[in-house]
Amino acid sequence: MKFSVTVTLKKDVLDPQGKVVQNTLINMGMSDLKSIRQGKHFEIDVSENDQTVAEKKIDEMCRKLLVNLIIEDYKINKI
Amino acid sequence: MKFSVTVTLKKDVLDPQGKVVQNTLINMGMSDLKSIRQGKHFEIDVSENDQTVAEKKIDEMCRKLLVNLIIEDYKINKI
Amino acid sequence: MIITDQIVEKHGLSKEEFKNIKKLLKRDPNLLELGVFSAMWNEHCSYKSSRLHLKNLPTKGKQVIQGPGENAGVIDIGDDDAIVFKIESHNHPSYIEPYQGAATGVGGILRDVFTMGARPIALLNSIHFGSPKHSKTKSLLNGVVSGIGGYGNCIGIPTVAGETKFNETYNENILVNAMAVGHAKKDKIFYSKAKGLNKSVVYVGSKTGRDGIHGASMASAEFDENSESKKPTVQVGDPFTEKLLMEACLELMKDNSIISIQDMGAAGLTSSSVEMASKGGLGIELELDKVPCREENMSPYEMMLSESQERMLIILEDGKEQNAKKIFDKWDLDFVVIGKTTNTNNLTLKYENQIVGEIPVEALASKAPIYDRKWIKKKTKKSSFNFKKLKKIKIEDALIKILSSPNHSSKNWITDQYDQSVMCDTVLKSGSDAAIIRIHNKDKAIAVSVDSSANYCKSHPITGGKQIVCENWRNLITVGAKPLAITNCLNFGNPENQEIMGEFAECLQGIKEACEFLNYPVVSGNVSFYNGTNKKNIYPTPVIGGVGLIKKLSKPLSHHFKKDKSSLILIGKTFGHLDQSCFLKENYSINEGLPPEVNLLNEKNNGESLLKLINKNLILSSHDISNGGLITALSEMSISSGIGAKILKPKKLTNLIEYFFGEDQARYIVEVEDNSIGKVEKILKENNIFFENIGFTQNEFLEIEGELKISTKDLFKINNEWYNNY
Amino acid sequence: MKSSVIVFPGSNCDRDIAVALEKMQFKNQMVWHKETKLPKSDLIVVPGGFSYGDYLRSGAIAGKSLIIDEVIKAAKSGCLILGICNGFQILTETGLLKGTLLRNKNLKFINKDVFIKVINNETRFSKKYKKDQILKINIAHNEGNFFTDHNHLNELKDKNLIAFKYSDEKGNVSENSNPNGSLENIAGIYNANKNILGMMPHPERMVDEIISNKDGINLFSSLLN
Ligand SMILES: Nc1ncnc2c1ncn2[C@@H]1O[C@H](COP(=O)(O)OP(=O)(O)O)[C@@H](O)[C@H]1O
Ligand SMILES: [Mg+2]
Repeated sequence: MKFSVTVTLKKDVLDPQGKVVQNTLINMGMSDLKSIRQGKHFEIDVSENDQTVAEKKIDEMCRKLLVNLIIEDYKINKI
Repeated sequence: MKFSVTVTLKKDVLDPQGKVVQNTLINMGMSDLKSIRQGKHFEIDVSENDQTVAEKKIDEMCRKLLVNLIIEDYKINKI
Repeated sequence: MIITDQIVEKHGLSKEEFKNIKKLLKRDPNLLELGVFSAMWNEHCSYKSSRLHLKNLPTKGKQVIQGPGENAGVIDIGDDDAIVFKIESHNHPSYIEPYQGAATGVGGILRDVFTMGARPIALLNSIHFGSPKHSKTKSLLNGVVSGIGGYGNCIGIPTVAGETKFNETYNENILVNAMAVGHAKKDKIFYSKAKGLNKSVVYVGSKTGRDGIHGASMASAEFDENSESKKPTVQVGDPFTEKLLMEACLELMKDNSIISIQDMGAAGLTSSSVEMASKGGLGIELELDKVPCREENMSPYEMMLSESQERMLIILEDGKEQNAKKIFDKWDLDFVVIGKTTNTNNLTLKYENQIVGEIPVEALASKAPIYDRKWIKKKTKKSSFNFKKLKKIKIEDALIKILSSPNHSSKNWITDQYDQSVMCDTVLKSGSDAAIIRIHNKDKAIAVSVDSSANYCKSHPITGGKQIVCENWRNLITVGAKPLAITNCLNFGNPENQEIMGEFAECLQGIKEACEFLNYPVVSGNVSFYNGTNKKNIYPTPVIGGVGLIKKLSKPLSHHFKKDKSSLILIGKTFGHLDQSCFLKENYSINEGLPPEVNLLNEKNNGESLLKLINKNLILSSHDISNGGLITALSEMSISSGIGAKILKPKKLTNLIEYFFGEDQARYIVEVEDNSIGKVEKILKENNIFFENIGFTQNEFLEIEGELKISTKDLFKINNEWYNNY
Repeated sequence: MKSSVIVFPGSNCDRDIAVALEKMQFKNQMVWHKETKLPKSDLIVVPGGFSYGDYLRSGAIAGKSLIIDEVIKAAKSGCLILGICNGFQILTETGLLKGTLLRNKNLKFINKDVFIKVINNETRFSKKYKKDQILKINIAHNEGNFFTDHNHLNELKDKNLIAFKYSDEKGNVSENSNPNGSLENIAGIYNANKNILGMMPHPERMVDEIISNKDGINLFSSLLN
């Protein structure tokens, strides 16, 4: 069963990368750009057929390793 | 109008980061994990109301800066 | 809004302190003002518990240009060169979020140094973790090391030395101290003191966000179960912006635009503006609408208390704004005039054309509380075990135990993650007693080292305090530098506890005595109290960062053996002091008794005499003897060079364990070319130095006559495994 | 010989390379990334060190700066271009060199003196070295793991475009002597015309006996004549 996990910085946390990318895009002439924030994306495949159980496992991976809960939020989606 | 962009390494490109994460998770006891690949995620807000036009602009940002087309694939989604 | 007791408490202020605030204001503060008071009056900014003791430290000397009280200390290294340096703690944030906590710690200390007009040339760190067996230690170690590297590598300043220790006492409260060293021209030092009326107060650097609001008060509170909920106060570092800020500031400093400059560190805009005004005896008025903000709808309270990183406040000479703005534009940084100096002696905060806060500057600065906290003398305890009755152990087994232990294993796993060579002036990298950094374009250099000894300080704070200063001094001497001055980071537990306050007072007493005797003044420093959880306090851990001068640089002296068949001389007397030694700790888990005695007279005499020998080019390599004693020091000399040594048994009948593992102070091992030995002995005798000829170097094997024979390759392996297997 | 060093926001080995060039008697100029014209130069150096913080991908943002168009033009007209570390990453981002540099295999920043072997010693950059000469040279990077596709790899081999490979002290090229996971231990490559060299190791750090060794000197002296 495959899932995607999206990890984003919490709202008030500084995103130095996003900031630089945003400035660069605007300098390149993309003046319609209002904001851009950068995060992480994982594609995870687990050998588990029960979706609830699988999601629980993914959730555990997120909390234990993939996500820094202090500054990041995450979302899990089945794909 | 808001979009998300997911950037992933092409299949035949080695993903050292994903590999280390995978090994770590397996060492942590997540034995059901079949594979994990890591990519980037962007949340982009543009001041453009026509979705087709907006998507075109996002696509341009991807090709011109956000994505290294030699090694990466990308997907754009409206959010 | 009515200020309730609860709100006051949330701001970390006592009832007494709140009363005092009302008296100073002659009215009730509003919330913004309360926030400003809490930021300035907390332990971190006000030094309210430590100030009385810090006053006793020696801070003067011919070499001192600026002692404590500025962003960093400044010393004279001859010609028109000055060295600017300071150490600072970032303990609590690093425990909560190790990567960002450590990274922003490095960023903060760098700003302290380049604020004064110095280009940073070296970074050091002292990091202390809990037991390796503790569940959190591994990820904390990983996070802290990559955070330190992440920031220093990106900004391009070499991280060249440090210390890494493990001890259960830090299980719930790690220590992350970062030190930065910079080089400036003597007549181009910048200070924070404001001068002149109606001068522009300029905000430069990153935008202000909601990060770290109340970070400074967090650093002044003990951890408890609720610490997790304090998490959002963690800041994210942006080394790229800091690099731009550094270059822009150094560029602006080339002419005479700046009257005064101050980085926004703990308590951000509040402490920087108050500090400038208070030092200048002026008032300052800020229009908060103008503060560049990262988030929408930020309140004046949030702006004043935000601890967003990579920001500075500058007071400019009249008419220099335009030119200055050009420089900051070039570096893509915000540059906004947000206020002016006034003659009101008040901190005046305006927002949307109204005065939203007004506080006498002195109420925030000189009238902040000072406490003469009660303290009690340490009850020291002699050891209770009988050494003779301990299970016998072979020298080889004991040595292996020490060299493979987390605390004594090679730190290559760490230092390989730091760029040590960028700037191309690193003459001696980490791995030796001290690092050597050349002054750019000159043939002189400085040596730097950081040191601490928490076990010694715990068991006998006065001796411990003396010992760390001496060890630091020795570490500079062994690489051929004349020690000039120190900075110190005082990591202690809860100062409201009389025993802890006693540890503080007595450690400081020791530091003071040693610094005075060695003419090794303190020019900057930092105090971090409340290190501990729920009444469990860490061992007292003062950290000393020293800087020494090498006047004429040649090939660097290091502790690597240089060749075989040279003679080895042990300088200083060996008594075989084992209490508090790492021999007992690693082999028997015994941690008892008093640390070795520190004899300042011997320290000074031995050190200065060795320096004479080094300056006469009579020494091939040298190493101080510290933790682990003589045989550990010899092993380190072998491991780093691949050259062995043959050591004779001591002539007088002594216990070999005591002789080889004792931690007596003021000792060095030096390697001397055979044909210089006469000259060396003569000089040592002339100076009344006790010394022994203990053997000679040889190929491949470290050997004690009839007791031990082990190849340098094996030693290397033993010493390099732990981190890689952890 | 005239050289130009491009300076990006966040470059931090720009001074180091300038010092080395001047020591080797190049007439050097620093060129700010916002410039739209290059001074006349025989050699253009894109230096090491975290341009734009290495945010997004290392070298990606610098690859979009104004001056880069000029660098590309100069390269096409045969000017010598040297990209060191971050400079190598930037050159791959601009397409002047093919391939890319991924995260180090161990996911950690690596700073060490390593050994590299001179594979091609017949270029403007390397003719003062001997073939298969072993150099001890400093690396300092997070993303030095060279990767490219089959075709390019074959081209590199067929046309002798591999400049250096990581090796051990004796010149053995193996997994054990590969610090960062690079494909076939590749530490530096040329373009097809051999007027562009990209390399992860830092030759500018190896020109001063007191600091390190002089193994980098011959790269600069090769360029001089
Ligand atoms: N965190 C660190 N960062 C940089 N260098 C370190 C670190 N930890 C240890 N080192 C280096 O490892 C070597 C050994 O450290 P240590 O045993 O504390 O030395 P000493 O006993 O001479 O003070 C020193 O050169 C020191 O600079
Ligand atoms: Mg030492």
